[in-house]
Amino acid sequence: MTAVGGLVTVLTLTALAILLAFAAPPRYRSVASGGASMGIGIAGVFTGIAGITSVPQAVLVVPIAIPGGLGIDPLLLSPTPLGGVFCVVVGAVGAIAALYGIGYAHGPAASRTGWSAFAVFLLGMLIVASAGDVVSFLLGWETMAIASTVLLLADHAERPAVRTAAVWYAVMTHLSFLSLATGFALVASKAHSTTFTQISAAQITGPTGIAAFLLLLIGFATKAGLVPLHVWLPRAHPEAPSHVSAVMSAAMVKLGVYGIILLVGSWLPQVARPFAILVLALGVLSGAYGILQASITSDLKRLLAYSTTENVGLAVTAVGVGMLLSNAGQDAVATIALVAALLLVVSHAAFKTVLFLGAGTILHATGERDLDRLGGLIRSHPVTTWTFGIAAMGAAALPVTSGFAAEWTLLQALVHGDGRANTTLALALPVTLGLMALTIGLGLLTFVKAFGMAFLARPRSEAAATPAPEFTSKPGSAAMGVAQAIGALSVLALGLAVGPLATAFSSVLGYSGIITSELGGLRLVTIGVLDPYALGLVAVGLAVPVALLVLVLRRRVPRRETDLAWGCGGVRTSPRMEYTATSYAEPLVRVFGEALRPTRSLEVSHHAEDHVLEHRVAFAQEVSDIVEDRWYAPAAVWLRVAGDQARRVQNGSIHRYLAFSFAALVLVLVVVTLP
Amino acid sequence: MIATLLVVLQVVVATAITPLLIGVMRQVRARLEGRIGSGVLQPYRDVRKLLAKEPLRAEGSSIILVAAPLVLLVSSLLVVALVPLVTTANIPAVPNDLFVVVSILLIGTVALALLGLDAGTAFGGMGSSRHMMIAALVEPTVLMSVYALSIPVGSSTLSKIVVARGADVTRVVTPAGLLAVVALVVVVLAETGRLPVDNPSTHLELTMIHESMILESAGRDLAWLEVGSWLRLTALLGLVVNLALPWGLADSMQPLALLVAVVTLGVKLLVAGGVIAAAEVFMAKVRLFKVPELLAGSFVLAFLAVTASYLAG
Amino acid sequence: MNASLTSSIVTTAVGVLLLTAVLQTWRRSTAASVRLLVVQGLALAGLVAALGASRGDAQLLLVAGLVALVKAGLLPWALGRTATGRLVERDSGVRPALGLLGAAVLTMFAYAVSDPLRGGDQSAAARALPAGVALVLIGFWILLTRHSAVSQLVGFVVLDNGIAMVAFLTSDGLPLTVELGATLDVLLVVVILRALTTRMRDTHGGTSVDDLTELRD
Amino acid sequence: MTVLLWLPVLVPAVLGALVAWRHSDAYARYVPLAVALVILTCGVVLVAAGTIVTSSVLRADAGASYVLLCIGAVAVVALWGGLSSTSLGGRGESLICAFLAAMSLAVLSDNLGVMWVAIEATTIATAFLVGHAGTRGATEAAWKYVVLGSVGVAIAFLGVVLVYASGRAGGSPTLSWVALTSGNLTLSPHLARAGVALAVLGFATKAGLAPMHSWLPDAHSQAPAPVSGLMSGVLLSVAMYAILRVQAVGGAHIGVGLVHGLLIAFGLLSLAVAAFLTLTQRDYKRLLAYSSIEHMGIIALGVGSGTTLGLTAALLHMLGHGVVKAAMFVVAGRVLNVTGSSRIADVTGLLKRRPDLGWPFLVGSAALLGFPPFVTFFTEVAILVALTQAGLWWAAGGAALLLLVTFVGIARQVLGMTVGAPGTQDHAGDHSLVDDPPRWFRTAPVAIALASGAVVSFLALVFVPVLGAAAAALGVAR
Repeated sequence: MTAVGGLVTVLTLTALAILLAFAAPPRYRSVASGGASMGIGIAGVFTGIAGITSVPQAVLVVPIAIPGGLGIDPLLLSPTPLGGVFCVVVGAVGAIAALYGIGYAHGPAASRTGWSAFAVFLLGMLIVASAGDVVSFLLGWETMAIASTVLLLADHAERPAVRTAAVWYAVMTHLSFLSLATGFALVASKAHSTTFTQISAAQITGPTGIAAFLLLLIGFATKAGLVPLHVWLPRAHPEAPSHVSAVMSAAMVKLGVYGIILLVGSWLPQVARPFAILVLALGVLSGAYGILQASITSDLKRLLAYSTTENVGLAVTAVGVGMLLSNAGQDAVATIALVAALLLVVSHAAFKTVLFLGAGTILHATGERDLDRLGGLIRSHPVTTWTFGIAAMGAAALPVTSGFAAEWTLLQALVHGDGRANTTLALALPVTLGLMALTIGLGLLTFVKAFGMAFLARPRSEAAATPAPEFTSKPGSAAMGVAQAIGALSVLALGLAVGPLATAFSSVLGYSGIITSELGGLRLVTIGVLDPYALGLVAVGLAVPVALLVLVLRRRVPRRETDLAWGCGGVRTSPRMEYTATSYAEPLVRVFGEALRPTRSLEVSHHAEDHVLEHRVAFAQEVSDIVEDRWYAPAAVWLRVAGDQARRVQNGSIHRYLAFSFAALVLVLVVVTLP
Repeated sequence: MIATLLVVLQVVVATAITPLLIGVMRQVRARLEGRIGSGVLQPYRDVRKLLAKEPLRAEGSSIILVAAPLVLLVSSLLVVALVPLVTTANIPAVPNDLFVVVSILLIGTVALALLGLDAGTAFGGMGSSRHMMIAALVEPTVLMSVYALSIPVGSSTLSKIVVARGADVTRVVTPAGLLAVVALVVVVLAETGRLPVDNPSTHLELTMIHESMILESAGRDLAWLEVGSWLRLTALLGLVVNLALPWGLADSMQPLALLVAVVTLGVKLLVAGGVIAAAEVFMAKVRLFKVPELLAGSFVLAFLAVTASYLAG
Repeated sequence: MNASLTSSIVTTAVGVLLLTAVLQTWRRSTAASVRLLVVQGLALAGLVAALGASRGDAQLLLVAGLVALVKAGLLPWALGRTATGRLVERDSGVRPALGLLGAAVLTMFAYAVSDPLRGGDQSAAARALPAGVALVLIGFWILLTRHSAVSQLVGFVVLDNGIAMVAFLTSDGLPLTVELGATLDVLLVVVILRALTTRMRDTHGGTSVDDLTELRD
Repeated sequence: MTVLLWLPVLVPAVLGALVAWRHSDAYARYVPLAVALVILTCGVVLVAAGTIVTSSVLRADAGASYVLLCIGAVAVVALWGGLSSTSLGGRGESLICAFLAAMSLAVLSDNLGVMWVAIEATTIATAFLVGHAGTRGATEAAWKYVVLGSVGVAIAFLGVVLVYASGRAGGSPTLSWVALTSGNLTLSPHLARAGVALAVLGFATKAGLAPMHSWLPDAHSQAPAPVSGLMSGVLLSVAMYAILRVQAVGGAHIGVGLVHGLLIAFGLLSLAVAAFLTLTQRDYKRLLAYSSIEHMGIIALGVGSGTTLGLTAALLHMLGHGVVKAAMFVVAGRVLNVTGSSRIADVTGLLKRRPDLGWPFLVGSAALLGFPPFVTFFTEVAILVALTQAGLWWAAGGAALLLLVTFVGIARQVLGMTVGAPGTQDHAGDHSLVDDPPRWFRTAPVAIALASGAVVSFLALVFVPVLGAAAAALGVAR
């Protein structure tokens, strides 16, 4: 399939999905329209592959009503190799999420609007990834923005929290769009064209370039959910239907990274050079802040949302490291960093899809997404447990998942950057590594907490104790499990296939210093080898004698069941005594109290008879997002005050109105008198 | 092939020597505290005893109760296989890259933490939480030390680092190298649950970290856990001593070299273990929320090591 | 008609126009304001007639008649007519002194800004141009400072007189069709506003525009 | 062809007079729609013909034809949509006809004076339409509308007078636009400069540009829905068209810097007013009115950029905004009928309660906020590009910032109205008229309007030549 054929298929299938959403009988709507959406995703994957492999690029031109030649060119869809990578990511995530949605979507998410918006959402993202010019890029950007807002509102629109989330999301998205539009306007007017090739060829520099760079960076960073522009993420992701959250987090957010890579690599490379530290700082801070917030929250989907900020932060860190190294002339290592960025993008897409889908299943089964009220799902939901577990390993960057391979590559790039001749590198690389290591460490804790609290131990609430079954008789119910399984397998597969993957990415970036090693692992020339297969073989080799020993012992000494756990003696502890997600994170809140600023309240009420004996102790602790509290809340207040003050302009007095006109008249008279 | 055999040998030797190391450490401590002690071979007897006892399974626990100890054990064995203890040779495709080693250690860490959560007891969760917090905070120091050690060599592959240090004495005694090794020592203490971070011999649940996670395990489950944890100590301690004194490792199948290597390793390990045990006698466990300060201190050492390598190198 | 006579008539008419406008900022009685409008309309008609006579332009004389009819007749009549037949109300605007001061400042401003517009033309008509602009500004000023609906209408008519004056002084008026259309439009606007005033009395119980503050943000 | 020039003016005038005479007739209600269709047809034919047609004072070049088409299109949407919800009692219908005639005349006249007369006539025709309800609010709105509008337009008249006077220097004063822009005339520069500036200021009042916008929210919120739609959708654009004509006169003699400077200033100020007054807006009809101010500000910025791209985009924006806004006012009118309140707080859960109103309202709002595939998206991007092309990067940045604030206001209010649980019960049901037209007939105009707002973006084959010609006709010859 050529890229153009793929795009046309995508468009056709989008129309089909909308048609089916409206035409199919409600019982089969999800199967029909969701199936078509899955088709969109698959077509997107093929488009992406075609984009990666085809030389020269295929081009699809869509004329618009504004005459060409004036500065706005017709729409141009032509997936570049890099865009192709993101097409594949979007398509694959979309297909898996659509498959899951067939079984999962219920209520408003399974409505005509829900499924139509889902298809349009995928279409918008694919347009962005295959856009060859500014206007189609923005077109796709806004399409996915509005479709995802609709999807966000699809579930529980009655709840004010959802509406608030939607407004936050819409406003931040629009901030992103407007800064992109303005930034693009600057470069497009300089380049006298809106096509990306012309913009790259124009080699824009100077103040215009700097302004455009910063605006575009803000736009992309907002969409990518980087600190301090991340505030929409922890609100929007939890409230959206889970298969939509998966797509938003695993695919849409990545397009921000795509934009940043294009920005620094292709559109404004000269301008970007001095801003490498800025990009790096954005990435590193997002990583650390995101995972810190994720580690202390007990809302599973909020946790996943903050973890998205973390992972995107890591990818942007990789881009920043690449920029710094390339500024220092260390191009080989720089490319490894960029390859790491793409690996991080792909691996995060894989595991975060599964995690959100798993969270969806949990929500579906128990109606809870608060880890403090979950537990014990390993018994009723084995498929979800294992797929979530594998994905959580990916998120925690444990071998041999995709997350591990990606972070390993980034770490290699970091330690192989030569800081001896370059003070910037000598300072930036260790700091980056330190914060990144903290990020990795906290990530581990976060996902141990998420997995342990949701699936292990005993249920912490009635809802968790009596979950809905994993599979029901609803049409397409098995789709949920299948989608999760496919996702989890891909987390492992991407980890194992890191060699070919990295080779492909390096050729996308026009570099040949990475080769696939003998067993299919990743060999970074002069740097190091990561061979997951070999590692696996050794592990298996070591596990075999252990396993034999276990088999022998199992026969000789049988296991005995007991109904008591240790609680300072064999006491039957109530689930209320279990550790919860909140208590799990409590030490961290203390250690990072300076950064998190928790609000605590402790109320002690004493017995009436005795002032020493305590009757009741109430302790409350809340950790909110300080970026939001410190920056956004005042801005919101300011806007409200400004709005109230502005009303005085229109206070009903005709004299005031006439005075405005009069003032304008006097001013104009003065102006025309001036020579 | 030779490399594979060497690695197999290394695993066998390390596994065999580990209980002895633990026994020596306990014995040194006992003697210094004025007790007779149970003898240096007691750990071997403990393991044998545990393997013969029937394992229990508490209500509410899951497959994790069985799987986690095995995962810990295998991950520890894997680490032992990768770290240069007896030999600097390694299986060609298998990277004994320090980042990989650290990640494999983390698998064991995670397995333990999940085990702590599995039964749903208050103590298990508490231990798991503390364990993961320390693991998370140790991570920066670990990677930073690796970074510091890798700079002079230009590689994060452990065997290369050890060989390079062995080949050139001046590399060992650089300020950067020393700082990095000291930082690594703190890391090892934290990772293996030694004083002053954790007290391996405590019987008070509220102060436990490592022990509280394995409260539900019995019989062979407990045996795997104990051996797995011990092996971690062997591997990490062995790594530190080999980085500090990078001599005597074998790189071929010559019997003499092998013998020397095994003996050297034994001596280095037992001496180091003895020193640690002796030091622990004079040390109290610090409060949990003082641990981050300790780790921050070691992080700063490692960080200084890195910048020193760059700016001095 | 010789040039000096034309010139003096023009000057006089302009003077009367300006004077009446200034007086209107002073007087608070609406009835008096309307009477001043009649004077103003007549002065404007006189100005047009003088210009027409000096140019021997019959069309302009016709226009003068039209102006007299509309500006001195119909408009004041429409303004002065009330439901009860006679208009008795006093406007509470800004203090007369302030109103006069404003008018004076605006007149000076008009002279300052109109000077370049003359472009070196020294004829009486051109020299009178600033007065026209001043009339426009004073009309606006009356709109701004008066609180009764009818007074505002007066201000609007003054403003319109000013524009007409500028038109006649600078270019002997516009083409007849446009002139007719414009006059008709102004007349209709005043009639409509008058009708709205009546409705306002029904709905708001008065004709003070201060009561019109319900539509606000 | 010349008949096409007279039809849009005379047909509404004659039919309007007939309706005024026989307003009890049952067919009177349909007359304005018929008139609108006539105008639309004439516009389409003139645009398709693509030639300059002249007859007496009337003249249609590509620009005039295009705006005539806009008038027709918007009028069809507004009047068709308004058929089912509002009865104007005969007199209203005849006034609407007069209104349409005046707008057609303003667009088609070659003479600046006639154009001015026609624009002033729109004020007269709509005065009673605004005050149609006869309530306190309607009276107040009508008063403010007429006073502020007339005063503004009077200033424009002063400008026209000065432009005419400036021609005396060359010996032959004229108001013919063709003559004024032909370049054969010599105008006195000072007078021309003052005249052009004042004319722009005056027409900007009618175009609803800040700071002369004050009448707009009152008038648009009090007028019956179809009238609001017409005023917001095209009347503002017709005034903008007048500014374009004046701009061309200025361009031929004194340069366009002054006009463009004024338009940029007015445009940014309009965006600011719209931005901050939508933030805490409590009335949804006023919300739509402020959105009109915002869009006129955008158009002013497009024209003020002085680039062909900006002008083209502004012209396209006129059509896109007009059609969508007309539909929005129609929907808002129906919402008012259903809920009995124009307060935003009183309208909740429209999507659940009345999906037939909630969806168009939501979709229309998206179009007004500039989301694709609606044409407003393309034009807003193009205008930003045009501004930076002209070196007005600060204006582009300011506009983007203000658009964001506007977005906050409108998005919050519209989401609050449409999504969520329906809070209160319906006020009194839909005040449908006795001879209730079929359902499709009611929903069709809004659907067609919103669909065309989207489809227009991609009709390159049709619109590229049309817009090119219109921009060439209305642009400043260089």
